[in-house]
Amino acid sequence: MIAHSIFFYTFSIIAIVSAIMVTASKNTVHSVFFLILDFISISCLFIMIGAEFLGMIMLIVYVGAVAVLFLFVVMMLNVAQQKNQWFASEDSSKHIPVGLIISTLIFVELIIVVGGWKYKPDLFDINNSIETAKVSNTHALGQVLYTDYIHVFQISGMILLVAMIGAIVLTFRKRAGVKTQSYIKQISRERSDGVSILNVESNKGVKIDD
Amino acid sequence: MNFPILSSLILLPIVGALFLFFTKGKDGDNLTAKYVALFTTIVNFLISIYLWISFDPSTSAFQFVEERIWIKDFINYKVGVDGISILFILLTTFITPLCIVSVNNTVKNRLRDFLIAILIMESFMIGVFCALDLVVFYLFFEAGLIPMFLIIGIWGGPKRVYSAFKFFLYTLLGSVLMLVAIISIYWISGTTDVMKLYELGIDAKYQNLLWLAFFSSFAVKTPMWPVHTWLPDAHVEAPTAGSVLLAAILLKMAGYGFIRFSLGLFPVASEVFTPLVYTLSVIAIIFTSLIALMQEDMKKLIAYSSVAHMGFVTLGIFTLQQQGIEGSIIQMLSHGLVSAALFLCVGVVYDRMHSRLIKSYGGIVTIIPKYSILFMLFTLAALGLPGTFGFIGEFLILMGAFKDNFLVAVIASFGVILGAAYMLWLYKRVVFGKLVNEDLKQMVDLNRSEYLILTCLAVPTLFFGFYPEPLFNTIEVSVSDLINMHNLNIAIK
Amino acid sequence: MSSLIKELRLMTEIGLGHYLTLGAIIFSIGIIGIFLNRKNIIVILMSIELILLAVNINLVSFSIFLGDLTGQVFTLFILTVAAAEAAIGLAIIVVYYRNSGTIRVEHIDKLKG
Amino acid sequence: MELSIIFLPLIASIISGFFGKFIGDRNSEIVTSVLVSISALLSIFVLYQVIANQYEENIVIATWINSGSLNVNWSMLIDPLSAVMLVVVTSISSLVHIYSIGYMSHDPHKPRFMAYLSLFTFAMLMLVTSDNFVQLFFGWEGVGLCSYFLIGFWFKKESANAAAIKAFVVNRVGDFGFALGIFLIFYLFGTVNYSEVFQQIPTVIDKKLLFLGFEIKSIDLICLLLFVGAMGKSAQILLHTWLPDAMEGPTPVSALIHAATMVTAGVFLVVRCSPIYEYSPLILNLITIVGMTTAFFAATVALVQTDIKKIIAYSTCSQLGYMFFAAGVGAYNVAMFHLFTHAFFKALLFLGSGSVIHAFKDEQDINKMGGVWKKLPYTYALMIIGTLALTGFPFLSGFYSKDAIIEFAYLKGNTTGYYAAGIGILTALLTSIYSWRLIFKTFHGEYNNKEIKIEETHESPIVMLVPLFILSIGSIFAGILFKGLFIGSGGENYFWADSIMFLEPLSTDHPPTWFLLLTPCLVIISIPIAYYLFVKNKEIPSGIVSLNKPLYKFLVNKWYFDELYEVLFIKSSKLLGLFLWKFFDGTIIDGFGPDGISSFIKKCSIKANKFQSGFIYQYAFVMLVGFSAFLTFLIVR
Amino acid sequence: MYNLNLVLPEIFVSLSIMFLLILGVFKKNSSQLTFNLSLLTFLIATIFTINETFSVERITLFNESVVIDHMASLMKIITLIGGFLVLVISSSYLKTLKIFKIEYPILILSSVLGMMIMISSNDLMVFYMGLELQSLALYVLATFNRDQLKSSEAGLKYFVLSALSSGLLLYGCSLIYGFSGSTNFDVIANQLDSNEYALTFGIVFILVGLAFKISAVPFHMWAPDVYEGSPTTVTLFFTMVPKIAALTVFIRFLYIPFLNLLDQWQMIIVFLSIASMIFGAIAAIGQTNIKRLIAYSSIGHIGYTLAGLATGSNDGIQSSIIYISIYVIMNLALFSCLLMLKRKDQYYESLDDLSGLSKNHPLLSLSLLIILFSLAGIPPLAGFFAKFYVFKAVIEQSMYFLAIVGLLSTVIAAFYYLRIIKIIYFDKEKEKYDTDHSMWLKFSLTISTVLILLYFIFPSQIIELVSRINII
Repeated sequence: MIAHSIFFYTFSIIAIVSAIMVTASKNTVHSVFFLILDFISISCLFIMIGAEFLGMIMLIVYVGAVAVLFLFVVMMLNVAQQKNQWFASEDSSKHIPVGLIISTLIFVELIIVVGGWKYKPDLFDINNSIETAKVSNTHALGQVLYTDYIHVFQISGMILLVAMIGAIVLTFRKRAGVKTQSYIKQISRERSDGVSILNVESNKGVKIDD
Repeated sequence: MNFPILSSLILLPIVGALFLFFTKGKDGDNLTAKYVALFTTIVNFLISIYLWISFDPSTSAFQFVEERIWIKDFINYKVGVDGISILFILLTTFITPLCIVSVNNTVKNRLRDFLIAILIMESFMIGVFCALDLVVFYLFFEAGLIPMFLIIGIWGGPKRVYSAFKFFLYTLLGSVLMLVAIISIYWISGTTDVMKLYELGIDAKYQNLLWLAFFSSFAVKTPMWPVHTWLPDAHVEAPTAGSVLLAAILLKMAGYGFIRFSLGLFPVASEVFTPLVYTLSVIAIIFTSLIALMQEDMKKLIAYSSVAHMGFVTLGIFTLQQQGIEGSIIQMLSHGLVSAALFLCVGVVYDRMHSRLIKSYGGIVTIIPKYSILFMLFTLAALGLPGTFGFIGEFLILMGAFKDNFLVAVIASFGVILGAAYMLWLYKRVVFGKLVNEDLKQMVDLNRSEYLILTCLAVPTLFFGFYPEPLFNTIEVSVSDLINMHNLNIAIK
Repeated sequence: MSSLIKELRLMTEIGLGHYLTLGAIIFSIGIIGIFLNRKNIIVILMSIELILLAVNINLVSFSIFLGDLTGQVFTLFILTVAAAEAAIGLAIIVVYYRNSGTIRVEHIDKLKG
Repeated sequence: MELSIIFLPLIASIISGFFGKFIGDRNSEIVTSVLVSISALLSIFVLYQVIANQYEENIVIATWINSGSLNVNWSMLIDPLSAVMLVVVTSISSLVHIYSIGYMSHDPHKPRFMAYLSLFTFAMLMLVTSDNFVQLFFGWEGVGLCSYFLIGFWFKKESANAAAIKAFVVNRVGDFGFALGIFLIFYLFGTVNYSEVFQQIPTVIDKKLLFLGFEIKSIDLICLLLFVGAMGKSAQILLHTWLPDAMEGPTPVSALIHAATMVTAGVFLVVRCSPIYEYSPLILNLITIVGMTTAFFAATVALVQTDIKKIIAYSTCSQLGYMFFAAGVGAYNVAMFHLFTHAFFKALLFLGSGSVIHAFKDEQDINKMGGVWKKLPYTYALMIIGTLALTGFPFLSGFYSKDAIIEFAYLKGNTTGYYAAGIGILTALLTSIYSWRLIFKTFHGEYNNKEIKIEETHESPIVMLVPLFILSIGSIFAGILFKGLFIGSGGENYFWADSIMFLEPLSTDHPPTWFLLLTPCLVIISIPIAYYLFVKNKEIPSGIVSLNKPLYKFLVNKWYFDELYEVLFIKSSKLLGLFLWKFFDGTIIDGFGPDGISSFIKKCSIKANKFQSGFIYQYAFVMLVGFSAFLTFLIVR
Repeated sequence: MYNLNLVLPEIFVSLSIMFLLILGVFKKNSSQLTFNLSLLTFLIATIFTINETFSVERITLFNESVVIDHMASLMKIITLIGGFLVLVISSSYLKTLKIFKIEYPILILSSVLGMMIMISSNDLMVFYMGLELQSLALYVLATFNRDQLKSSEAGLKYFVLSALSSGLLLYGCSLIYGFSGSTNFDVIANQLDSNEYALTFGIVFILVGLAFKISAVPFHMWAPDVYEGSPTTVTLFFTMVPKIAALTVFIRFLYIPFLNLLDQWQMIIVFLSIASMIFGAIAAIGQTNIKRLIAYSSIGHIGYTLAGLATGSNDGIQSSIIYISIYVIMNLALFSCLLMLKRKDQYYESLDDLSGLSKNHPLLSLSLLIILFSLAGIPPLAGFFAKFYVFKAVIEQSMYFLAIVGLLSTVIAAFYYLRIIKIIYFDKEKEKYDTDHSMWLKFSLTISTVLILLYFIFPSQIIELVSRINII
């Protein structure tokens, strides 16, 4: 159990420090990296506590997709080097101390609340119990995900669909002047489109429009 | 009795308004519009005359009662009249046609819209006076703000926006508390039906707060001192017909409300707050009379005098004496006629000279003698000369007040002296004196319609001054029963 | 695994409280990151991710300590949504950047009053 | 028939007022004069009936106000008191109507004038024939109104308008008291009918009222309030200021309204209410004091005035004072008698002075007259008669009535009585002096007018002289003829019957002979003195004037009443009005009320909009502040 | 196993979304077709809802995580009709702005789908998923006019703040889950222990999220900016539809699991309500942009809706629902007017552009007059009755302070409504606007105005409809 404590403290300290660094580091790219570090350490904690599937998914989804997306956008918009100005502008720095007080307040209150948690046996639902399931975490999740939570699962599908539509409708644009090949156009081109026959009187020449 | 005569009184002007609205003629086609409006209102007047004739003055019960389910299990649309309200309905239907006749002199643009506004206004006003359900009453009471706001705002003078806003917001502010009170009454008594509430009564412990809430609304509308400041502004800026409606009828809603609701529903609280009303009324009478003395604008002067006259009304109502309350009703009717006439008189000269300042007139008696005579008559009625309508109300109010409280009556009587001073001074400065302003010589005397309107107002002013018996006949039983009921309620407590 | 839970319960050295505290800390950092940030809007997005992470910590640890799978299922869906949200959010940022040429937090104030 | 007395003038007024334009000036003059004259004849007939047959009647015409227990009727009460007043009013009125035909011949608004006069007559008749206080009040205000119209008849004159308003408003002050008196009567007795009120008087004698923190006997209060009304109408001191100013009106008006009839309404009221006053010795004393003070005050002021009409006006004021103190000492019948005689000679004087003014083409300053007695022989003679009657020259009408007043005051036997008698005699002397001053300055001495040549002054037309003549007959014989009837001792055929009540019969003693002779002697002696002072040796008055400059100024400025009132009431109320308007309404009520609130809300709105800064982090911050506030709220709770 | 016909509308809408997407992508220039088909989808979904669920008393599905009851049916119908109306009057606007794309109806449909899920949810998880579905669609819609800085800024702000609020909401969900052991509303209700801070905290966290959605003060900050920046039809959508769903969840969330904690959350709702009413009224006074003004006005109106919710009584809930329904109608009318302010392919949305409108467009001005007075709550218009019911419920619970503050704030609010009327009626006229509006626009304006105007004739019907909702 000491190992458990050691792991917990190590990962949580890494998580907290990197969380602070996410907001505090001067370079946005660094922030993204710290975010990744954060996710990794938390997923380690998840795995350690027994939620292996979620820990892995977290690594895949967050580190593999989300964080990379962040990194991509940061690079693309070229905003990495913007300076971090904690106390730069005078007029807006007024609420920083207040802000710190308030977040401390929220934090303290959360701790008070969280400290009040106690195990209540009656909360323990036999049917959903991990103990009786006798299966791995992943299996257990899989069993409920497509049965009890099928409707939620479908909704999440819709959410992803909407996210996709949204991302496309916002960022996709047809560029003018980009030369692309259109075989339909090529095939369906008729003679009359390209050639026209004019009667030219002699010595008059011909005036070509356009 | 089966014919819904009150509802038709309420609806007829709206029908007329709709007719006007949907038959938008050409722009020049104003005359037809006016005739339509006039026809509607005159028919309404005739109906109300019929109502008065078939009214039975020997009972204080509500008559011509109509009841319809409106919001299920909650509010019923209920209207009816008793001796108190019927006269106000008559006043409304009498004044409105006169307003309509008067408009062609005052309203230049968008006459049709103006007529529509006035017609809608009329139907709301009639609704106020015959509503027998608190919510229905509130509905009509508040709805009247809309057309009046537009009348002041669209057709008003240079400061019309300020005045219209002040009018609207002031009165709205006053009446929201009344809404709270009405809903509270519903939860306390389980109904908002006035007739049922009269029977049930309201628990004495709630009465004070409820009374105050109603008071806040009526005090603004009356207007009582110190919430009177919207009135001069509104009057000054409103077009003549608007001022007439405002002074003649709108202010009376509050007086009517005091009698019907404050006295009728909250007898105990009325007793408690009588000193407050007395104080405010007396202050209103004296202060505004003094202020009126110093006015330079004719309409403002008359507006301030209205405040003073309404001070008498509130004073009279809360004397809780037969004379006081009857006097208040009579005073409201007479003020309805007289102030309307005075505003029309100001309107007449304003139309010609486009100035309301007293100092721009003087010495017009030889130029427009007919006008001067009629103006004089109304001035005298306004200052309460015996033999005019104005006297009876004031006299009875003071008599009632004297029975109840010497001091108040004595101080209020000072208002009568001041009233004479400011009205006569006004008249002198406008009509008499040397003709200084040369432009005044171009003035023409009353034209036919003006003459007609002012005569129509003058006749009842004089007639009821000498022979108010028909009015007393109508209100007597209702008022005495009201007082009896009141005293009974007090006795029980 | 059940023995692990029982042991955890017995030891109470590293209990649910620890995990919840960790969640609370990360949550608070996320909040601070949102309104103390002067850098660019992407960092705010990352702070939001931190908040979601804190929620996930809470849910997973509750789930484990209650022995109830719902929390983990919930976490799973939150992950999905977070990914979708990040995608849309970044898309919006890109659009905004195209229009204004900046994503500095302090410059985003065309709409106000 | 009785009703036609009242309504003929009204009809006349309506015809002349509304149809004057159609029937022409001349016709409207004729119509009004004829109708009012008929009314006068009828009222003389009624008076005869009353004298001969003790005719009394109370005719109810219609209901007027019927509110709860308050029942007021339009009605006509004929009893000796009202019969006498009827005669006075209608006869003087008809004479003035006739006189006006001549006097107003150059005026463009003749029908209007005649209409006002007739209307006034109507209102005055309503006043005197009322059987209740409210109708009395109607007439009371009605005559005030007509007075207002007639004073302001020449509406182009600024001063006339001001005087008219002043008259009305000052009268309103009196009416204010009167009205309160009526309220109190109604409050105590539950009715406003004379007969019913008078019957109940004994029941409330001891009733006391708490008024403004003082405990007052209710009877005293009623009397006081009614007397305030009477003071206003009859121009007693404190409320007298309107009467001299009222001389801005045409002279016939002054004769009718401000000498013979309307101003005596106050006396009439006190006499009419004798059943009440009899129970209030306190107020009777007050009336005596006010009356004699007025008499004295007005006489002193009249001494130094230069406007012919104002002198007579102050004289009227003074004579009204006499009437009041007659009533105050309880001799109501004497007061009525003086009222009766005074109506004749004062009307005569006014109309005579009108004739003079007419001759001088509207000049009223006696310093600009003089020496025209030959040019205006009739006027001169008639004026002399009037003056003699006024001053109480033996055996003319004034002699009987005035001396009777002084006698009764003396006979009253208490301090007030003696004091009043003393002042009465002194005032009689002063009256004589100023009256003769008027005559001498106007008709004797040198001709002083520089604008009009003496040749241009002319005697008035016959239509003006006839009324004067009739009045002079009245002035001479009214006293001697009616003395027995009016102030004769009681007996079975006592004329006044129930209309005047005496708690204890008037003493029938006679004062000592020296006392009886004192007044006439003073009056007679004063004639040569006045002649000497104002015709022969004019330096003496001016010498006296220069010696007593402050006193003179005090008198010329009418004891500074006008100035005092100007500062005390008019200016202060205007200032107060301005203050209340601009500062109170404008700055305080509107400033803290609607305008203040709306500008406050507008400021808030600007703040709120600034608060919406557009920065995302601030938005988030606000959300979190709200959120943490909720959390803290729940924790702390 | 499941009564799937009860969720037929949702299933139908999801399938339609996919079908329309495919159709739109593969068929060129099919914007109009997609558009019309989406309208049809709305109608059919409405019919399904009425047919399948309207008579259902209360049935739960999917392990009790979805509930079908009267409230759900009614609110779904309102939402669907709202979506339909928004869509129907959008087309000409979108065409004018040249953003008439197939994605627009699809996104609207998706967001409505999300709302329907929210409305039916009986489980925190389902609720969250529905919320996110509608939010994601709304983010995109707000940014829909993507080449405009304002629109993209609106989207950005909405996104960031909304994400923050859903973060808070989720944290609340986690707390509630942790301390009650379930995410199901009914289960939570049974597990309730009022002494536990964590649950009340959870309520606060979730309330923050919901208050954000309905833009109640102090979580309203996004609303003015987003309303101003988004395309007008999207703003209309924002003011109308999401609020209905959020309100339903509000009701369900507060009254099913947490009714026993009434005294804990009541004060918060009262505060939200009062702050919204006052702030909405005051801040709107200084506005010059109509859309921004509407944003503040909608904040104020939400305050009144919350006042009904704060009562903790069935009457209160019903009054809130009536309020929001009438508010939706008024908003529709108002925006229809706003969409008529078009001149030469440009839309005008500043208050000054209304100046003197009554001279050239009397009918439009009259409708605006009626709408604005109704919004101000002046009788006898529908807006008055909305307020009347709310205050009736509030006073029933003797919450006089709330009632009086609320009514006083209506006076303040009346000021800025009057100001608009003043501009329309009292000021100098400007150039004429186009009058060739689409039939649908005219139709929706007429219908909604007439409803507002004549509501007072038949006030009982809507009450009867709503009185079937008995949550407590």
